[in-house]
Amino acid sequence: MRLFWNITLGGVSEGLIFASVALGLVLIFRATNIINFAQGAMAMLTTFIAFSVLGKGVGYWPAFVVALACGLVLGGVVQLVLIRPVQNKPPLNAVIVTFGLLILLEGLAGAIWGNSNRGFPAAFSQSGLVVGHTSIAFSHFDVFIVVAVLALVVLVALLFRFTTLGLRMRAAAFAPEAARLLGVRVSWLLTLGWSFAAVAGALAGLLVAPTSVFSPTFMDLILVYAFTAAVIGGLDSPLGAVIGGLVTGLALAYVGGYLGGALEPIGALVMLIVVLMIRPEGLFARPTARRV
Amino acid sequence: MIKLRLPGWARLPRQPLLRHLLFGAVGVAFFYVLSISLSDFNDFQLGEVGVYAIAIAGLSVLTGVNGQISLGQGAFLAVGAYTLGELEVHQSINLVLQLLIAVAVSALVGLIIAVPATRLRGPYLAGMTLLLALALPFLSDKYSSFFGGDQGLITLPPNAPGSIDPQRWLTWIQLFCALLVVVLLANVLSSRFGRSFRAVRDNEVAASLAGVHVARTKVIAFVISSACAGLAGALLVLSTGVVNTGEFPLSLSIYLLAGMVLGGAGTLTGAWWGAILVVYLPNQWSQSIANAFHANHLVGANLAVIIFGAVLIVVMLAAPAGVQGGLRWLGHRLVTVSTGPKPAGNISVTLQDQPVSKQDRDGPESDRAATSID
Amino acid sequence: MRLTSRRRAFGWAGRSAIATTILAMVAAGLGWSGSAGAAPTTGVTSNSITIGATVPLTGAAAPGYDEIAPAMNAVFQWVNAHGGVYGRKIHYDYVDDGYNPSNTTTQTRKLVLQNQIFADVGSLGTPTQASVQAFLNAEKVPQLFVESGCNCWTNPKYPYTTGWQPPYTVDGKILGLYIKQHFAGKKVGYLSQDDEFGQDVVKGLDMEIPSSQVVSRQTYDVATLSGPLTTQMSALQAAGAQVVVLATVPAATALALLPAAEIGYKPQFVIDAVGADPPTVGPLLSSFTSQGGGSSSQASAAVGLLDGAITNAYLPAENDSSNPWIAVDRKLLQKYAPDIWSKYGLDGNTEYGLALGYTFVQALQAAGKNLTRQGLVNAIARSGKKFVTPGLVPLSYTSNVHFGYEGDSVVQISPSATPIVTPTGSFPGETTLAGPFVTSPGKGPVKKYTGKASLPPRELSSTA
Amino acid sequence: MLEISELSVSFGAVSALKGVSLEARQGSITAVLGANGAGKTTLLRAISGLVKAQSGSVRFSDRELVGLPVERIVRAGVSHVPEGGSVIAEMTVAENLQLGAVWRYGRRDRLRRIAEIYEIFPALATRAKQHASTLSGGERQMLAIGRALVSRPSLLLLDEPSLGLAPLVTAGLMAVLADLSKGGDITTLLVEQNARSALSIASWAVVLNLGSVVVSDTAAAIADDADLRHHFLGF
Repeated sequence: MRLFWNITLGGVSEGLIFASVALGLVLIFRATNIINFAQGAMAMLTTFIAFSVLGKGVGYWPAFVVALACGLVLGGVVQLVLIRPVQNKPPLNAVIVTFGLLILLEGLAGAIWGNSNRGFPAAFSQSGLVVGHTSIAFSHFDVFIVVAVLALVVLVALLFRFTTLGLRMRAAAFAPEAARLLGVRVSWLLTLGWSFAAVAGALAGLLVAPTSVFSPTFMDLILVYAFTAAVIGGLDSPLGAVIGGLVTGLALAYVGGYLGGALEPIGALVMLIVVLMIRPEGLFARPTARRV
Repeated sequence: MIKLRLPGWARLPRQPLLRHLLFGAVGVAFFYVLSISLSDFNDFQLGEVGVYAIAIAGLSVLTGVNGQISLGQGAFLAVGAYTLGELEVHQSINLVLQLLIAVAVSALVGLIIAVPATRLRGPYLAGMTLLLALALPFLSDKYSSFFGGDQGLITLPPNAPGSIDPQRWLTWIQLFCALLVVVLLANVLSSRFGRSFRAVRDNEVAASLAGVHVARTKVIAFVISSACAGLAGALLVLSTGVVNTGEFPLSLSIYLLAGMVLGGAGTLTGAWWGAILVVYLPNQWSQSIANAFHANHLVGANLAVIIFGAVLIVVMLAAPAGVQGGLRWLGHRLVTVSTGPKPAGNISVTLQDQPVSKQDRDGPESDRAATSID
Repeated sequence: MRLTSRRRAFGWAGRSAIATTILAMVAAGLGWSGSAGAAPTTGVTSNSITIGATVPLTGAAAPGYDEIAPAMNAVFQWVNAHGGVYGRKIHYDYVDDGYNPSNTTTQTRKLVLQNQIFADVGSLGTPTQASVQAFLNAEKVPQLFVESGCNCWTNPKYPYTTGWQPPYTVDGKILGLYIKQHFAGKKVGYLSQDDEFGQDVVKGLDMEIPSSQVVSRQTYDVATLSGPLTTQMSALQAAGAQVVVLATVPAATALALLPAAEIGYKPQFVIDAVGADPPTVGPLLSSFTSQGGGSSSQASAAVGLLDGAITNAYLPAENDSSNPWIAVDRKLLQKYAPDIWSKYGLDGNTEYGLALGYTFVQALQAAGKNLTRQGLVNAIARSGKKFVTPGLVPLSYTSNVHFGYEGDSVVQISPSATPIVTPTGSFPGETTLAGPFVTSPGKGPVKKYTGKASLPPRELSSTA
Repeated sequence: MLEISELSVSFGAVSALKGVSLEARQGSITAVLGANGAGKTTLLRAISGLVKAQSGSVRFSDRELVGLPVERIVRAGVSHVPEGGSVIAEMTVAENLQLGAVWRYGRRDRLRRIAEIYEIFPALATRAKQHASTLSGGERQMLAIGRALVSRPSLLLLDEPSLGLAPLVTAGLMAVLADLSKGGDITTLLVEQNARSALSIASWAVVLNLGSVVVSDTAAAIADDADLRHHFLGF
């Protein structure tokens, strides 16, 4: 029983990690209808910047803030320089540009910081919480991950549901031309959407790095599973991203725990296919607009 | 796949068939001369270009012509490769038969995957195929005694007739298969199947109103694509000499997709450009440029990666229709005087969920070129 | 991605007679610059030898392993600065394959067919090198000192292929024997990488440890290694394993130790040498102890998780300054690979590269001045056992055995040992528990090695 | 007062508008008529800045609009309801309406304005919380027009509002438009294929053909010109 709970808790913390990256993907998809395959690489870059800042001897939290601020700038710059030119081109072009960016950023990080594996400090202790007299597979840092991811989801929900900025961002995403005719500064909002998503990504990087092995490629697999999570949840639903992340994390943990580690990706694939068979647009897909 | 294609063959107009065969024959002559004049290494790479051209041409039919974005082409290369590997280990049969079986098995796996996959909309299909490319090779890790584990299954190059160098013979086989596939695909695309593929891509509702069976059309495109990938995988491992999991990483699928788009999505000529880019850009050209900077080796290796990434981005920004689109644009500039429609470019694939009507108004679709191998 | 890189200092006396004789040949060759009259050999001229390798310099397998080839090159730079081997300077052309066998095939063909290398030396990885084994042998190009402990490097079909580090099964047998002897009756659990490396280590363990003692066998797949191995460690804990063997790469070692600490699971860890180098694993554990407000400089404290772990080693410990090989290693790196030295210092990976470099120079020496590919392969079979290298046991090359070291010592990572200091931090050193032992990867028994370790040749220690 | 003079637009080699000039009095409804491809839609898109004019000028309330970005033109009081209405199907009716006034009003004024719109189109009020995708064609058109009105525009550009609507619905819509212009604050440019109903509420009309103005006269005069009706208006 203890094994079951530890596997479950391990799956939950892994799932929230996926969710944190999936949220960024969802934000960008909502804002610009693009899947940002460089989302993980951008997070990697901001985390490396935080790593450099930490190395200068400033504390953890200043470095944390620096990473988020760099995300804000990075997201905006990427959108302005790379994404805007392909925004109204065939969607495959954006796919290739984001993959190109992924490759480019990993090369840059390798050239600047080296390809070596590192450890990255966690915001809080990673020793497990003690329940009764045993440590469980859920640490203080895992609690922080839960709080951070949930806070992010709530913020995103508030933004989209209750602010006019969110309203305009959605309009800019769903119907750019109609939005412009209503006085919405679409191009600026698309940039802002990428900035917000990159901040979410920077946060994800800071959450992932301590639980993983920190190197220029540390987000690659996370991105694949996060994309899986976003697809399961429904690509434009922030809540779906969290649920999708948890589902993915738990599925991987149970498959790995009871069937063997090598079957994890197959297990994830089977689960994804089953979910999409039942709900082709993910669990939390919104009522689909007519597509003509 | 063969069964599905035959009706199309029967109705082929004589004209395109003859034209495509003519192109094929010219291709055979061209590659023969090229191959015998190249050094051993360049000849080996020429064979690789042929192999990747097959995989990309298949992907181009699926993604460029039919509008389904697949990030999992590499998985089907693995299926074809392992099929050939198992045949080499357990049976000694003729190469042609081996290749046909590899094609059949990957088409079958493609069919199994296609049934759920083709129900999905753009980005959802992309997500599923991406995970497929990651997950499928793990079967060979899990069942390593059957699939050969890390050491993999050994494949032997086919016996060459007479005194021909076996390596060169293999290159010819690879190139011949590539030309054959391109001619076959060109015919498929100029048949009613090709028209259905494009109709479904442009507008599924309109296509179904026009009597196209949308689901079946998508499945057929998927199966054709995976069959091509299977053939490419089988031919690839003949030249690497071994089949193992590491040969089919996620990045292979990404490179194939990038090659397809950079070459010119939806065009069969573009598949050749794409194959050249996949073979030379990441490992050769980027490395050469990086070497010119005389960086130390660790930075130099990363510099090559940086250059590769930058080239992907720059080409996509500068020539959104890829190499083939760019060449065609140049051709139009040279030949016609500003009255013709704009060159190829719009690939209406539905990764983005935006209204299609806008696209329709903005630019003329010029996918007619896709039907020929000009 | 699964090479071993370790050592253990141990009685430094003799074998010096052979050592000096053979290594004197280096000196003899240093000033020698006449051209041999033999038929030209590909990649060899009167004053140069071009060799190549494919290694991961980028991508997920690059961390750590990208230090090996540059470290090896430091040895060649030293040789070149001292006149070369028989007057021939060594040009080492190592290229990136990103640990992808398709790239390896292409890059290896390029090296052989276009760059005209004489031999492929020190290429890394089992799947990568397995995919060019047939090609290199068909072209009769020596595939020397493959950086992998696969049993497949000894294969009569492939006479031009030679391994170097101990086969993983040998690692497993020696660790297994130690566990059988010192942890009798304790429950044992495994966590192994689900590939050749992990399976071979387990095979060796199982030859020694009674199966009734093994209570849990966990695996993970390196290609999907993205987060802590909580599931596996929880399962081992639930099975009550008191001794846990890790057949893991360094990243996976860290991702196993972290969740174990999280759930308060403290078995006796026994870690295969592949994933136990403290300077490599240590920094990965830093996240455990350094929390908000902490910084990466606390890395060293975190290595505590490694304290007491038992592992195996076939090269001297990096922390053993009294070992003459270690002193030579440091000087060589500092002078001939300054960028590597300043970034990584002497860690398990650079030490591995240097030792491999010494081995190749020895092989060139033994092949004589009329250098041919066949001659080089013959020379390794003929005199490989006598090569002077830092290994704790001698190389075991014969015409039938293409494994290098077939043995290692059992050591313990200990906070009380002299720390290993590198530019990335200070890490615990090790003390020897038992050994060194030798054994074959097959059924043979594990025997204690009673010979002496060799000393570096005087030329090397004085001129480096 | 809207003054358009010598406005030209071309797409590559194709000229869509060839020096179009027209004037519309403050508070009037001007019908823009013509066959498919005559350039009606392009005229509206050029006014609102969605397409760039090659030459010519559009002056509204003494401001030159040519060259301004769409968002600025909107802020000059121009509301453009494109063909099909382009309501945002993924949003609720209320959200669509909010969006129409976000640039102009704060929360309180916005809600008051929306309440006024609900008075004009009571059907929308009952569906406020529903997604726009659930609306009928006529309701969508009302929503689009309502959304354009929330910001109190002084120039309303309507592109084929009757497209695809049943005759009865069209008639209702035209009545609402006629009502709106009675206040005299809104100048309306009404592009219609359905010339008969457009002329029924317009005071002035222009007929376009192949990008040029064929005739420009009072609505009544054009409705009476049988020849013109036959050649260009199809009724």
